[in-house]
Amino acid sequence: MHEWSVADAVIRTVLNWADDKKIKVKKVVLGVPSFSFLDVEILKEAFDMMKKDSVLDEAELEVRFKDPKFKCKNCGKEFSLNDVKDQIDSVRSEFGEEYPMHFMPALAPSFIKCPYCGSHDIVLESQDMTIDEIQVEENGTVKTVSQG
Amino acid sequence: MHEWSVADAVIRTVLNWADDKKIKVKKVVLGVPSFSFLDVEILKEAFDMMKKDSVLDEAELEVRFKDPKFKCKNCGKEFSLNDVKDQIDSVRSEFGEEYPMHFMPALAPSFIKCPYCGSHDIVLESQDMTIDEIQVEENGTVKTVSQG
Amino acid sequence: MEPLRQLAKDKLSGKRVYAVMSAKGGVGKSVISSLLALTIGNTTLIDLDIHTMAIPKLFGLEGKLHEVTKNGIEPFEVKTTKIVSLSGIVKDNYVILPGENQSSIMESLIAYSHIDSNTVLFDLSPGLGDEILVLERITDFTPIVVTTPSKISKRVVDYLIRYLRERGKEPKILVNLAYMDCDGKVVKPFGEYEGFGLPIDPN
Amino acid sequence: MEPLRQLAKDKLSGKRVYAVMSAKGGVGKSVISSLLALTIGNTTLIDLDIHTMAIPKLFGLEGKLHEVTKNGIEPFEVKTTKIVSLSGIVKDNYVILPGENQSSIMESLIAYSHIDSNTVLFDLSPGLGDEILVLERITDFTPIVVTTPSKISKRVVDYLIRYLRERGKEPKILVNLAYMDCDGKVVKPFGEYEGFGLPIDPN
Ligand SMILES: Nc1ncnc2c1ncn2[C@@H]1O[C@H](COP(=O)(O)OP(=O)(O)O)[C@@H](O)[C@H]1O
Ligand SMILES: Nc1ncnc2c1ncn2[C@@H]1O[C@H](COP(=O)(O)OP(=O)(O)O)[C@@H](O)[C@H]1O
Ligand SMILES: [Mg+2]
Ligand SMILES: [Mg+2]
Ligand SMILES: [Mg+2]
Ligand SMILES: [Mg+2]
Ligand code: NI
Ligand code: NI
Ligand SMILES: [Zn+2]
Ligand SMILES: [Zn+2]
Repeated sequence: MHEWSVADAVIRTVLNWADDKKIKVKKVVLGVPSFSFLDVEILKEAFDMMKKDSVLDEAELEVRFKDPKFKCKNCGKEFSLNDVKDQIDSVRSEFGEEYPMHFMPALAPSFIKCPYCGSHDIVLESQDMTIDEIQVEENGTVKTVSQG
Repeated sequence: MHEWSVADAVIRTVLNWADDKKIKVKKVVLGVPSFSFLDVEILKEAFDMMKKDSVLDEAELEVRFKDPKFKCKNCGKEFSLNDVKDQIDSVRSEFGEEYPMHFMPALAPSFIKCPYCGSHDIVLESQDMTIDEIQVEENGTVKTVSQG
Repeated sequence: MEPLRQLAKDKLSGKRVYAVMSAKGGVGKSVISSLLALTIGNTTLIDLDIHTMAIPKLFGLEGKLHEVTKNGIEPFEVKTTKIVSLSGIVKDNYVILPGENQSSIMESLIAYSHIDSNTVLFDLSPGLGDEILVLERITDFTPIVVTTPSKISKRVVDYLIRYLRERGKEPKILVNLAYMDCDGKVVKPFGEYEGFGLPIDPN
Repeated sequence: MEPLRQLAKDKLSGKRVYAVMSAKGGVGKSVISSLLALTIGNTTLIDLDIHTMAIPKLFGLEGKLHEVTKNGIEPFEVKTTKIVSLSGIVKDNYVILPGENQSSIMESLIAYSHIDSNTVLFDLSPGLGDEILVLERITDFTPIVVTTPSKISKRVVDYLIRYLRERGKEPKILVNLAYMDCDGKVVKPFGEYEGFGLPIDPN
């Protein structure tokens, strides 16, 4: 159900950015860390419900999953999501759908240990949810605005 | 005088990296944030004194200054070192040579305010001291090892 | 363009926001923020101390997980006080994190909470870091600064007071653990103070 | 390849290292680390609480700047205790920082200090964050965990104890603010405890 909050955040952010520009938003591309396991169908459903009567009225939401790279600051080794799959599965099993990293991917260091030295001193690339792209129609032309 | 500690750090790090490799180090390139105002002459003098009788015996130290980019997390604006020059000069004036950011560039947010909104909520790119390059001679050939 | 920041801002927009703060630990911030929330009534109390997570412990809510609805994280309700804490997300796990992850978690906790009271009260962790910087970039809050009478606490808390004044905020200051009743005799184990002080009260 | 990390590691190599810790603030870590340093003797006491910087305040060294020599940051000397604190770098300025800057400052303080005693004692900030993670990647330390008898403190400190045990470290636990002498009567304002407890002592 957290997906509703994510849709809300996306819409509010794009509305705030659109402000009083004379545009129609055609597409929003959202980047999410794959291990948040957001349910894309619920997310799109929520987005479609909440976007009504706004500059996002005709907008499509595209969700792109990002696999993070992990680096251990204790031993220096790098690893991928696949190397900690068992650990993540274990946490999901304990908590169910609304598991901690579903809400807050940045909590990963508290729940994941380095597969080499066991430390929690882990840095992730791409742990944040990002709006990576907005496509707008302005004066009959569709153009892409990239974001970080 | 802090430059002696910096030279010590560089030498120990390269020695640790060299370990028991059969090499001769010819050059070490050190990146430092420009606003740390390290004295390059003292730094080189200390390096030359402390490198003796090691694989760094013949090594040269090159120092490259990095101008950081600043970004305010409060208002979102970006700015350069030049935009906060007066603030930095004021701190140097208060403390003298061994001013806080000489030791710890990462202290900058405590002493610098965003020129647009006055917030201390500032992120810096390139605030760390880095060994950017090592040139080694191995089996009569000189090659460059790049670091992060 | 930051979705969580935007959502957090919107959630707090138009609310009366207070932050119970100190640069010093163990002065009674969590106890006082809990008492204030209960006293004010119809308040959402958000526990921003992401390592200590004391608020649910004070209310006997340990081990409980927050329910999540379309409206977000549903607070625990105690009388007219609505409580949100990271412990309702992580259960009884410890939260150990590098510094760079702190602000995202604080922003997320605010952004995703279901806030439908007109008053919001934050219980902050000690220190002068992201807890203050995050709050400042999201909302205009009224600071309530807690200290004890000890010289150490006063000097440390002075850092925060100076910072707040520089940012144009005049804090309300509370002195806690001010004195104790030793069989009718007033004892001040942590030092002298001026103004109104809250007693050391085992109850 | 991290120069500061390497230098910090080398500075602590072969030393007997203790860390006075707690996940909870205001339990007496700074007071106890100061007393321990004075008691042990010939000890370097490094104040890793970069926001509070309480140690110089406890020793009457406020406002003093560290001298810097070819050997690095020269500690303040009190009897046979050598004290290093960020306040000796920033003077009476507050230190407000985003979380991502914390670890660099902690590593720098250790790396650049002139450490010539065989025993090093760290006074840590509250929380479960960089203070512990930084120390762990630099040195093998003996943890001394401080709590008060209160239920809140015990539960919060339990996070740290669990974490340390998971990392293969068995902490020594000290109970502070355990009781108070009220005209010959023992009063326990913060709760019951087991084992040895340090009193609330205004002296
Ligand atoms: N007025 C008081 N009387 C007695 N005990 C108190 C009082 N205020 C706080 N305490 C106790 O002191 C400790 C620290 O309080 P807490 O609210 O957790 O401080 P902080 O949030 O500032 O770290 C807790 O054990 C708490 O129960
Ligand atoms: N045993 C004690 N008796 C009386 N006061 C104490 C005692 N231990 C600590 N204090 C006081 O309690 C407060 C918190 O102590 P401090 O050492 O700063 O805790 P921490 O470092 O854990 O935050 C300080 O004001 C200190 O003077
Ligand atoms: Mg608290
Ligand atoms: Mg902090
Ligand atoms: Mg302390
Ligand atoms: Mg911390
Ligand atoms: Ni969900
Ligand atoms: Ni210098
Ligand atoms: Zn590792
Ligand atoms: Zn700004």
